[in-house]
Parts: sequence; structure tokens; C-alpha cells
Amino acid sequence: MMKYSYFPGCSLDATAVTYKRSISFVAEKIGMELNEIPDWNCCGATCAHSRGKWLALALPARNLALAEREGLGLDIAVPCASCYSRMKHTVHAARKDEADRKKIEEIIEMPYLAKSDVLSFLEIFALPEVMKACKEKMERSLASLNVACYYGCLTARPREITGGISTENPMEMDDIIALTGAKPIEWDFKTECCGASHQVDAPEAALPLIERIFRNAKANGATAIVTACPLCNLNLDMREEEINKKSGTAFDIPVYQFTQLLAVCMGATANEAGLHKHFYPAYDRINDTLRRAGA
Amino acid sequence: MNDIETKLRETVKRLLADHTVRYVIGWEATRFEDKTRPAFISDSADTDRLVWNKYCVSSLAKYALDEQHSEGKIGICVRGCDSRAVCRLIEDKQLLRENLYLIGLPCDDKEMNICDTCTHRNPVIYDELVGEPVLERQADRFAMVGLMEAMSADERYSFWESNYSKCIRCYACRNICPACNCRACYADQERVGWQGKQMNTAQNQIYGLTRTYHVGDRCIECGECERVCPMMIPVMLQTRKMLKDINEMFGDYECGLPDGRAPVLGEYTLGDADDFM
Amino acid sequence: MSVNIKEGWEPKILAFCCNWCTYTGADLAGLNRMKYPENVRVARVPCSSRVNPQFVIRAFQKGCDGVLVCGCHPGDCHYVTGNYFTRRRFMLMKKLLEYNGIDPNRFQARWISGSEAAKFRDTVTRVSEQIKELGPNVKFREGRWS
Amino acid sequence: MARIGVFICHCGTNIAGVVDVDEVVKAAGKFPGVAYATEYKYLCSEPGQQTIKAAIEEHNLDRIVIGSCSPRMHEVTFRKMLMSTKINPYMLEVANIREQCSWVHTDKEKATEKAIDLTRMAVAKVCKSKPLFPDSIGVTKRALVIGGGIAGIQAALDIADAGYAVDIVEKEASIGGHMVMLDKTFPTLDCSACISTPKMVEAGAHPNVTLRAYCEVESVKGYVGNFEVDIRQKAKYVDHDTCTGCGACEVKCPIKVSSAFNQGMCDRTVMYKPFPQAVPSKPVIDALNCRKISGDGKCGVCAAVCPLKAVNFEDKGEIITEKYGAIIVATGYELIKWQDIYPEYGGGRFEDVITGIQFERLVNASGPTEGHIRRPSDGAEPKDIAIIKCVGSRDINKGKAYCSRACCMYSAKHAHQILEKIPDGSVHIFYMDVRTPGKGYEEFYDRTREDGANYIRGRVSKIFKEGNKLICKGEDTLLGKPVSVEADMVILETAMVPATDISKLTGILSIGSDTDGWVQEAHPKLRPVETQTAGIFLAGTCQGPKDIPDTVAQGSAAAVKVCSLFSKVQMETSPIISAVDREKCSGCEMCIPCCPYKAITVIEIDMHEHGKKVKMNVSDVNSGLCQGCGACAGACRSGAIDLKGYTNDQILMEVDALCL
Repeated sequence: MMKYSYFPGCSLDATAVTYKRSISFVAEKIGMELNEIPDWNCCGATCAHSRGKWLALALPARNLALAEREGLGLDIAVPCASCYSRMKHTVHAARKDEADRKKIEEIIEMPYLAKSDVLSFLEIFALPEVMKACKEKMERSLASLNVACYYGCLTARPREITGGISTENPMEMDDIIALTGAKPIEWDFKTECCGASHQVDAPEAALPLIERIFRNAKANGATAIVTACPLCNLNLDMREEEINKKSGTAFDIPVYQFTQLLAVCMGATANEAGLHKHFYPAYDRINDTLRRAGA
Repeated sequence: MNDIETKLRETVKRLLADHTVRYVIGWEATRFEDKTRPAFISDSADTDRLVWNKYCVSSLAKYALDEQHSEGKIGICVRGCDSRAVCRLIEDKQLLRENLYLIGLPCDDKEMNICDTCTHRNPVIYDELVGEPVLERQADRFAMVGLMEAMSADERYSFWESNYSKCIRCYACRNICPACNCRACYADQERVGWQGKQMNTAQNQIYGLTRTYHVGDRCIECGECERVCPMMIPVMLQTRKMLKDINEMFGDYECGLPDGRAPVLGEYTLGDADDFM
Repeated sequence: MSVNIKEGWEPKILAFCCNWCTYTGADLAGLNRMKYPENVRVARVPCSSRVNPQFVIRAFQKGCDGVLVCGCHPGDCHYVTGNYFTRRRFMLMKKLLEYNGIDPNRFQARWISGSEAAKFRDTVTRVSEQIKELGPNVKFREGRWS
Repeated sequence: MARIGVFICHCGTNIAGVVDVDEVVKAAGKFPGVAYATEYKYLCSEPGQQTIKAAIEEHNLDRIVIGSCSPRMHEVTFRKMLMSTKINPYMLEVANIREQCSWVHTDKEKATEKAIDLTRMAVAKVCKSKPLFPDSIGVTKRALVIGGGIAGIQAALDIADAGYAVDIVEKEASIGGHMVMLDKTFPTLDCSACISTPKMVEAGAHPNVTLRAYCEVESVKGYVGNFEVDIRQKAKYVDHDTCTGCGACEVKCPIKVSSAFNQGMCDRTVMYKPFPQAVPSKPVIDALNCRKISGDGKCGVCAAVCPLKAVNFEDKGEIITEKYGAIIVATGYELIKWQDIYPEYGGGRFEDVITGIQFERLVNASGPTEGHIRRPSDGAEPKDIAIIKCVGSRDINKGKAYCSRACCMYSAKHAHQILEKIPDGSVHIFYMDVRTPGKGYEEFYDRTREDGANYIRGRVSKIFKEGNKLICKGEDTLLGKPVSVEADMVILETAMVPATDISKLTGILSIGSDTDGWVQEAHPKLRPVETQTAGIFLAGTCQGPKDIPDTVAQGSAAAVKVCSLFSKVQMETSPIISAVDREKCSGCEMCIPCCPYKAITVIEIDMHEHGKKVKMNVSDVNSGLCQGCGACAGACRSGAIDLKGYTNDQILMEVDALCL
């Protein structure tokens, strides 16, 4: 039963439009039902928890409580790694300590029982039934694309809160990407930090973080990087040109959301998969790959 | 006369005739219509003395202790609670299974309060079953204990104090209890400081508390202690408290089942809770 | 059940201490000249598992106002496993005593190692304070009280 | 009626300064059963003891109470003193009025009152005391050493040289343990095999030593002086009595598997000796990988080539039962399985990330590369090598809290060896601290630095691969800056952990282990090679990480303990043990699971009941096994089993006396 409450988060209508389009395309194809939480608000992202514990717990809690109030009893699907992290923290806090949960309820002035789980899109697509549904819908192949699956730092960390996914060498995205026929490469920067919002306020410190991700991907033969987070994707996609210019490198690795590749293989047009919405040209690589695979 | 009673008599007759057992412990009628008493049938001509009705309430298992050292088998009629009592005595190394022939009697018609919380109406072990198994029922064994726990400490103390002030120290609760199978009960021993023989509230309370601790982790919840108490002291309310705690701390726990589980006080795990400290 | 607390009443507290850990810890408290209230009397046993729960009941009956059972920390038992049995026995016993109306503070169990002199002092001091607050024990008491 | 003498000690002013000794004596004189009460300045002194002895005679005392320091201090002294009187040494109670009274209280009145209470408790207890007599048991003068590493070999040789028989049980096919795997040993750089193989040979040839290689201890019954041990001889498939160790079968064996001795860095045959200098120098078949035994049944080449027909595919192994007087546990260590806990170091994905022991084989002349340092992935000589210390040690988040003690030194040795063999190479050592407490250790470390080893203080957070290089990313905490080291090969100096099946063995032996699984010594300082169970000793790294000198020293120390035990014809046992009142025992067996020493068994006895003779099952205590904890007495509902010296009656009297 592929039914979830859906918390898109604020990036999805702006910088992560590629993610949004490909998610809707794929969801429709495989019959996944996503019920957007009504009247949702910002998850707090990186700002709230630098202001204080209760703000950071309460902001996501309101969204979770709204989902609960709807009464669908579904788990909550979250595309953004940062939203996912914040919501996981709230669920964890509320489940661990009854007093904390009560306090959260007091702040948001709504009941919140922390019954539902929060799932990242990565976790959802790694479920056997979803994998199976995706596999059945594959029309095209991306064979010959060497993909570095980049998970980012927040999908797996901290372990005691996110559970499951390995913090050092996760394989979930690799398994999903393998469905498209593309080859997930073995590399070592799957879960390194992309610099997140520091790319804006401290680029001189944060830019090298991106550079080394590209470098390791290239050193291990990647011809594309795939992400599962609006911000990871934006950071890599937007800065690649700049790095090439500054450091004299020639990376030439387009950066996709994993759902984009799924969408493409399920028959999406470039527009439906958002392939023209990238900073670093992304259409040609896919187009070439598909042509080579004879599709 | 009912079907089961007829069948029971036939069964016993057969067992005596083919010398499977030396005698059979069952129930027989008394001059009171609503009372039965234990019967010891060794002659197949006597089998018609046996009765089976809703007044067959006394526990029979412990009578087998008199035959601890005898040769040959004896038969016992066992309801759910009797069979658990037999298990108890076997587990406590007081009886040998091979010396017993158990005639199982599913039991669903008793009219005692204590039977409302029975969770094993069918015998848990038997050699042959007379009648059809009855439906087991869900029961909250610890509802009364919960009510007690909700009271204040002083209320609880007064409750037990007033109950034990009635106690006449007849030791009926001990004598009927299948978990009370020591050769020499501590309460009978003439040792200074062990158990005062005086019949006063303090000594009675000590007796009650000690007995509870002695049998609490092995109590099969047959309720015989309460049934036989001439002073109507709710004795099992004590042991059930201990069982409730054990259930809460060590997971589902029922005694006198043939599952080979050791009494909780005879084992430990490294991870046992310390939080009482 | 109310009792008039006599002027200058001091509680009597019995502590069963295992020879290898807590008794040694108590000795160490002495060597370090630590100070604690006088109302605790230690009975030395080889292992906390030697303490038959009946001793505890007996102590209350005879007029103790509080009872302590102390042994080695789990895993440190001189006899390897004794204190694990102690733990189970007294966990159940304590709950049973409470159920019968004894204040939980009147019967306590503690793990105190041979080096934890300060813990011994603090435990004894704390228990002594708690029992003072509770006043003389009248529950289960024999003769003159009932 | 008892005639009790009460003696209160002043202990100078230690007691008398706070406690009014005269008051205590006055009060004690009135306790029931007390025939005489007095005080003395120092009771433990010679004249003090004389005073007591005189009083015993003069007042015809039959038991005594001494109010003094802790019984842990002088109970033994006073018991010894009583041995020369008519009173049994166990008719004594000590009231602890110093450590637990005068030293911890200041209020004289209350302290005196407490001292009186404590004395009354002791008097009450001693009323119920009974004379106790130690038992004596014979000693089997044969020792068992479990584990044939350097600790076990050393212990066995020392015992054997003292003239006693000793068996070494070794689970592998050869003795030698970890030490023979090592190349050179710090700080003197002598060849490990050259110094350990002569010891192995000596153990193999010693007339008093029986080697039981390829064996495991299955069960242990009995007690100090009289252990009965079942040893499982695993199936060797080669009759070692016939085999001469010519090696023809090994050469012809067609199936190869990874060699455990060489840490998986090369192969060995299925018919194998773990290494060339193995003792016993005879092969066994690794049945699991053998085509003949576990495969399709074809092959049998070894049997065909054996000139003596020593190969026996039907071998099922056997159980050997042997009697021993003492046991030494010397099961050694293993290295932590770092792959599972350090995914950031590749979790085993990178071939060229190896462990220290793998490097030992790599650099060893008899190892897979004949001593040339070549990295596993492509056989090339690595130029830049990174060494990471404390992998699993001193890391509470991922590994163990403790320090593995030997790694600082052998990592310095590794660095030294690399720089010696690869003159144009470089070594970078990531460390947290450098710990070199040992003779010549610091000097060795200094020398390694002078050789050019680059010590970087900090942990490595990640190892990743770029091209042919392994990049070690970490922090130099002295510079406060992140560092990256490009290495061709990385050596992880991993933590020592107890042998995998040590918990099974400690269970069999009924000895304790600490939270990390190391075997627990009886006292960390004063009884470092003894366990809590009498007659069982320990040596080497089974007790905790240590280097070779300490391991050997412990081996010898354990041997001395065994020899001193064997030097006695008969052994005295403590009389403070449990005893069963058979009249009361109902044989319910509740006491049995409580006994940590398996000292209680059920026996059948004849009893008379109602004029009939009947068989009864009752508990029975083995006086050699019982150590006197009393857990059984705490479990017995009817008081049928009781602990002598701490009987139910005695303790209840004490309780009553307090409450008067």
C-alpha cells in the first residue's frame, strides 16, 4: 500500500523544482498516493535548532500534528534531507520522553502523539514493494551512465535518531539507481557534507567541501552524481561551473535527483523530469546515454 | 447423572480392572447436596461412588504426596488447576510423572469467584481426557491486585492487619497449597526467631508475608488457599501480587505449566532491573 | 497507629553488608574517618545472597525502623553470581513489603563496592534521615505495639 | 548455658577516645551468657592475647567475643590464638567497634551506645556458634594449562621443571599462539620465532609435559586439588602415533584455502601444519574444506601418498577424561573485528588497509612475501605508509574503553621496520598518546622518530581511495588543522579483545570475567594470577592486554602458585561452608541453581518414614567445592540448608539482639 502523508518542504516549489516534477511523475506512474499535509509550515531547517531546542522541536511537530489530525494514520514522506532530519528529531524526542512530548503539545497547542513514522524518499523507494513497482514501469535504460550516489550527511546521521541507513557506506540509493540500468560506482564520499547553507554565508570554507566530492566522484569514474536532497543537489549543481573556473578543474559531471533518473526511465519527457532546469547542463548527458542504450 | 460422570466411572473401572493404577483419587458425594469430598477408589466395584458436578471443587493433587514412595501408579482426576498442581509438584521434585495416571476433566461449571479468573479450564497435562475440551477464557488475573495497589500504604496495611487479626493459624492454606511442599515447614520448626507460634496479629502477619514469599514465584493460582480459609482471608491476593510483579518484570509468567520454565527466584539474568535500588 | 515520638528518639537501622564489598567499604569509611549517623548497625554476611528475606521481616517485627541490604555491584560478586539472586529476591520482597503497607524507604537495597566508602557514608546518612522523617516503625511490630 | 568472655579493646585511644570502654564492659557483663567481661589496651598484642588466654582458663570460658577493630583485620589473629586454647577457633565473634564505630562517630554517648549494641549482637551470635573443623583433601599433582601460547608454554615449562606433570590443551593444531606469528619483538628487535620456537620444542620434548594440540576443554567437574576434566580431541584424521611428519601429504594435497596463520594473506593446503615449525610437527586435515571428508568424497590423495598409512578419514575424535589438581587459564586474545565497527576505514573494502598482525606476516621472512613489504592489492612495494593506532582501543563509541598496551610499541617497531626495508619510503603514524612504560621502550620510540617516522597526533576520521592512493583524512590536534595523508598502504593497530569463546570457558570453569570479557583476577593488585575459584589460575592476555614480557612473567607467576599448591600432601579447606539437614530437606532443588560452584548435588538416602524404610532425595554439599557464600541458605524455604558460621539461628539472634 503505497500511501503516505506528504510534507514537500519549502525548496520544492523553488530551487528543487526538478525534484518536485520528477517525484510527481514517478508517484503517478507507480501509483503512489501522496497526501500533502494541509497548511504545513517551515520545518525550521538549520536556523531553528541554532536558536533553541523547543523551537526546533515544535516547528516540525506542528506539521506532524496536522498530519495526525487529518486522521489518515499514514507515515510521512519527506523529500528533503533537512526536513527529514528535523522531523525525525521531533519524533524521536516525543517518543523518548513523555515530558518532552507534553511540552511540545503545550507549545503547538495541539495534541501530538508521535504515532506515525517519518520516512525519507530514499527509505520509501528502497522498500521492496516500491522497488518492485518501479522495476515494472521501466521503459528505458541508462546503461553506460556511471553514477556516484551522493546521500549527503543528514539522511543517515545521527544514527541513533535516523536508525537504519549506514552512515559510511549506505547502499539504498545505489540499489534504486541500479533499476535504471545505470551503474552505481563505488566511491567514498557518499555521506560527506556538501556545506549546506554555508555555501551562501561562508563560501571560501564551504566550496572545498564540494570540490572534494566532485574530485572523488571523478577519480572513481563517475559520469553523473545523483542526490536525494534539494540542497545537496542545488549546491553541487550550482557550484560546479564556479569550481571548474576557480580551480582549473574540468569535472563535467551533471547532478540529478534520483527521482529524475527514475522518471526518465519511466518515459518522462525532459520537461516532465525537469532536465532543462539545471544550472550545469544536464539534458545532453541523459540524452546521449539513452541514445547509446538504443532507446 | 451426566455423560461425563458416566464416562469417568467407566474409565476408572477400566483402569482398576487392567491394573493400570492401584487406586484413583476423585470426588464423591456427601450428605450435603452442595458438597463433595475427595474419594479414594481402589475397588472397581466402588467406581459408582465417583461424582462429577459443579461441586467438585477440592484440589486433589496434594493427596498424591502420601504415595511419594509407593510402588505402582495412582490415578488422579485432574481439572486445569489440579493438573497445574501436579506440574508444580513434579517441578518441585516431589512427584514423578511416571508414577501418576492423570484423568483429565475439562472444567467450566464451577460457581466460585476464584474460577472467574481461571485461564486454564482444560488440564495442561493428562493421560486421557474425559469429555471434550472447553473454551479457554481471557481473564484479568490481576484486577484485584491493581485495586489494592491503588490504595495508600496505610490503607493497605490496615486491610491486611484487619484480615490477619482474624487468622487462627490453622495452616489450612498451607496444607492445601501444592506449592507448599516442604518436608518441614518453617512455621512448624521450633527455632528462636524463625516464626513465633503465638497467635497475635503481628505473628500472623509475619506468617502471611513469609508464606507469600515462599510460594509467590511458584503459585499456580488455584485459589485453594482462599477456599479453605475458615476466616475468609483473601490469601491469594498476596501471591497474585508477587505474580503480577514477576509478570511485569520478567514477561508473561504462569506457573504449573509443562513448559519447563524455572521459578524466577531460581534463576537470574545479567540485565535484571536495578531500579528498585 | 499514631505514635508519639519520644524526645530524642533515634531510629534503629539494620544493615546486612556483604563481607567482600560493602563491609569493606564501611571499614574504609572508618579508615578515612568519614562521619555518619550512629543509628546504623551492620550485620556481616559473606554474601548478600546469604540474607534470607525472612531476616528482614523478623527485623521489622522485632522493632527495627529500617533495614538495608548491601552487596557488591552486579558483575563484581566475590562469589560470581550471588548478588544477581539477591537482586531478584529483594526486588520482589520490597514490592511485597510495600504492598503490605511498609513504606518503601524503610527497606532499601544498595550496591556498594569495597572502594565506595563515600557511597556507604552517603547511603547510611540518607537512609537515616529518611527513617527519622518517617518516625518509629509500628507496622508488623510485636507485643507492645499491637 | 554458654560461658562467654567479652574483651573490649581500647586500641590505644582509637576506640577508647570516643567509646567509653568501661561502660561497654559494664553493659556486656550483664548480657545473658556472659561469664566474664574485661578491657585491655591492645588486645591484638602479645600480652593482650595472653590476657585472653588466661581469662579463658580462669573463668572456664567456652566462647569469646572481642570488641575491637574490623574482623577483616584481626579475626584471623584471634582465631590463631584460640588454636592454642581449649576453645575452637570458630567460637569467636568480633564486634567492629573501631572502623564502624569510634572512627566514624564523634558523639561519645551515642557511639558508646552503638558499641554496646554491636557487642550485644556479637554475644547473641556467638551463643549459637558451634565448633567447626576444617576438612582436608588430597591433591592430584597434575596441572592443566588451557592455551598453548607463550603464557601457557612458560607456565607449563616452569611446572614441569619443578617436577610435576602438566598437560597443555591447545585448540589449534600447534602450540605457539600469537607470538610465533610475529616477526621481531620490541624493543630489542630479536626475532620472535627464534626465541619462541625453542620454547615450543622444549615443551614438546619435556618428559613432564603432555601436549594436547587440536583439543578443547569440554567440561570441568570437581574442585581445587581434584578437578576432573573432559577434553575433546578434535578429529585430526591423521594418526599422530604413526605419522613421522614427513610432509608428503601436505605437498600433494590439491585443495588450497586461506591460511589463518598468515592472516589470510596466502593459502595453505587442507592437509596442513599451521606453520613449518609447528609443534607437534604433524599435520591434520581441515575437514570442513576437505573434498574427501566434506565434499564429493573423491580425492584421498593424502592417504595414497602416505608411506605409513597414517591417514584415517573415519577419525571422529574422542573425549579424554583426566584428573588435575590445578588449572591455568592462558587462552590469550584476539584482535577486534574492526571491519564491522569502522566503516569509515572502508570496513574491509580496501585491500591495502591491513592490520598490524597482517603486517607482521608481511614483513616476516617466512611469511607470504618472504619478508618483502608488498601491498596486497597489486604486489607493489608501498612507499608511503600510514599507521593508525588505537583502532578499537580507547574508543568508547565504537570499540573498547581500555588501552591495548602493546600497540604503541609495535607500531613504532612497524615504522622502524618499514623505514629500514624501504629506505625511500615514508611512515605517518596517527596517534592519540604514545605510551611507553617499559625497559628500553621510550628509547626505542625515540629512535623510531629519529629514523624519520612522522607522528601525527590525532585520529583518522576517514580513509578513502583516489586512484591508487588511500587518503587518510584526519586532524592534527597539535596544529589544530585538518590533515590528509596520501598512502599506498594503511596499517591499523587494532585492539586486543578476549578470545571469542572465552565466555563459554569461564562458564565451564565457574570463574568470573569483567565487562569486556577478560578473565577476572581475584584481586587486581595482590592476587593478579589467581581467580575467585580456588585452584584455577590465569596467565597472559586472557586477563587483559599485555606485552610479551608481562605475559611471560605471569606465566611463571601462575606456575609458582600451582607448585605451592602441589607442595602440600593434603589441603585444608575452610569449615565455613553449607551443610544440609537431611531431616528437613525435601529435595526441591531450589538451592542448586543458586550455587555458583556447582557444589550441591542431589543424592538418594535411606530414611525411615512411618516405620517404613524409604528412599529420599536430598541435597548434598561437596565440601571441596563450597566456598561458603550462603546463596543456597538464602534460597531454602525450610532452612534445611544452612551456612556454618553464619547460620540462620546465628543471624536471627543477631537481629533480635539489635532490637532489644
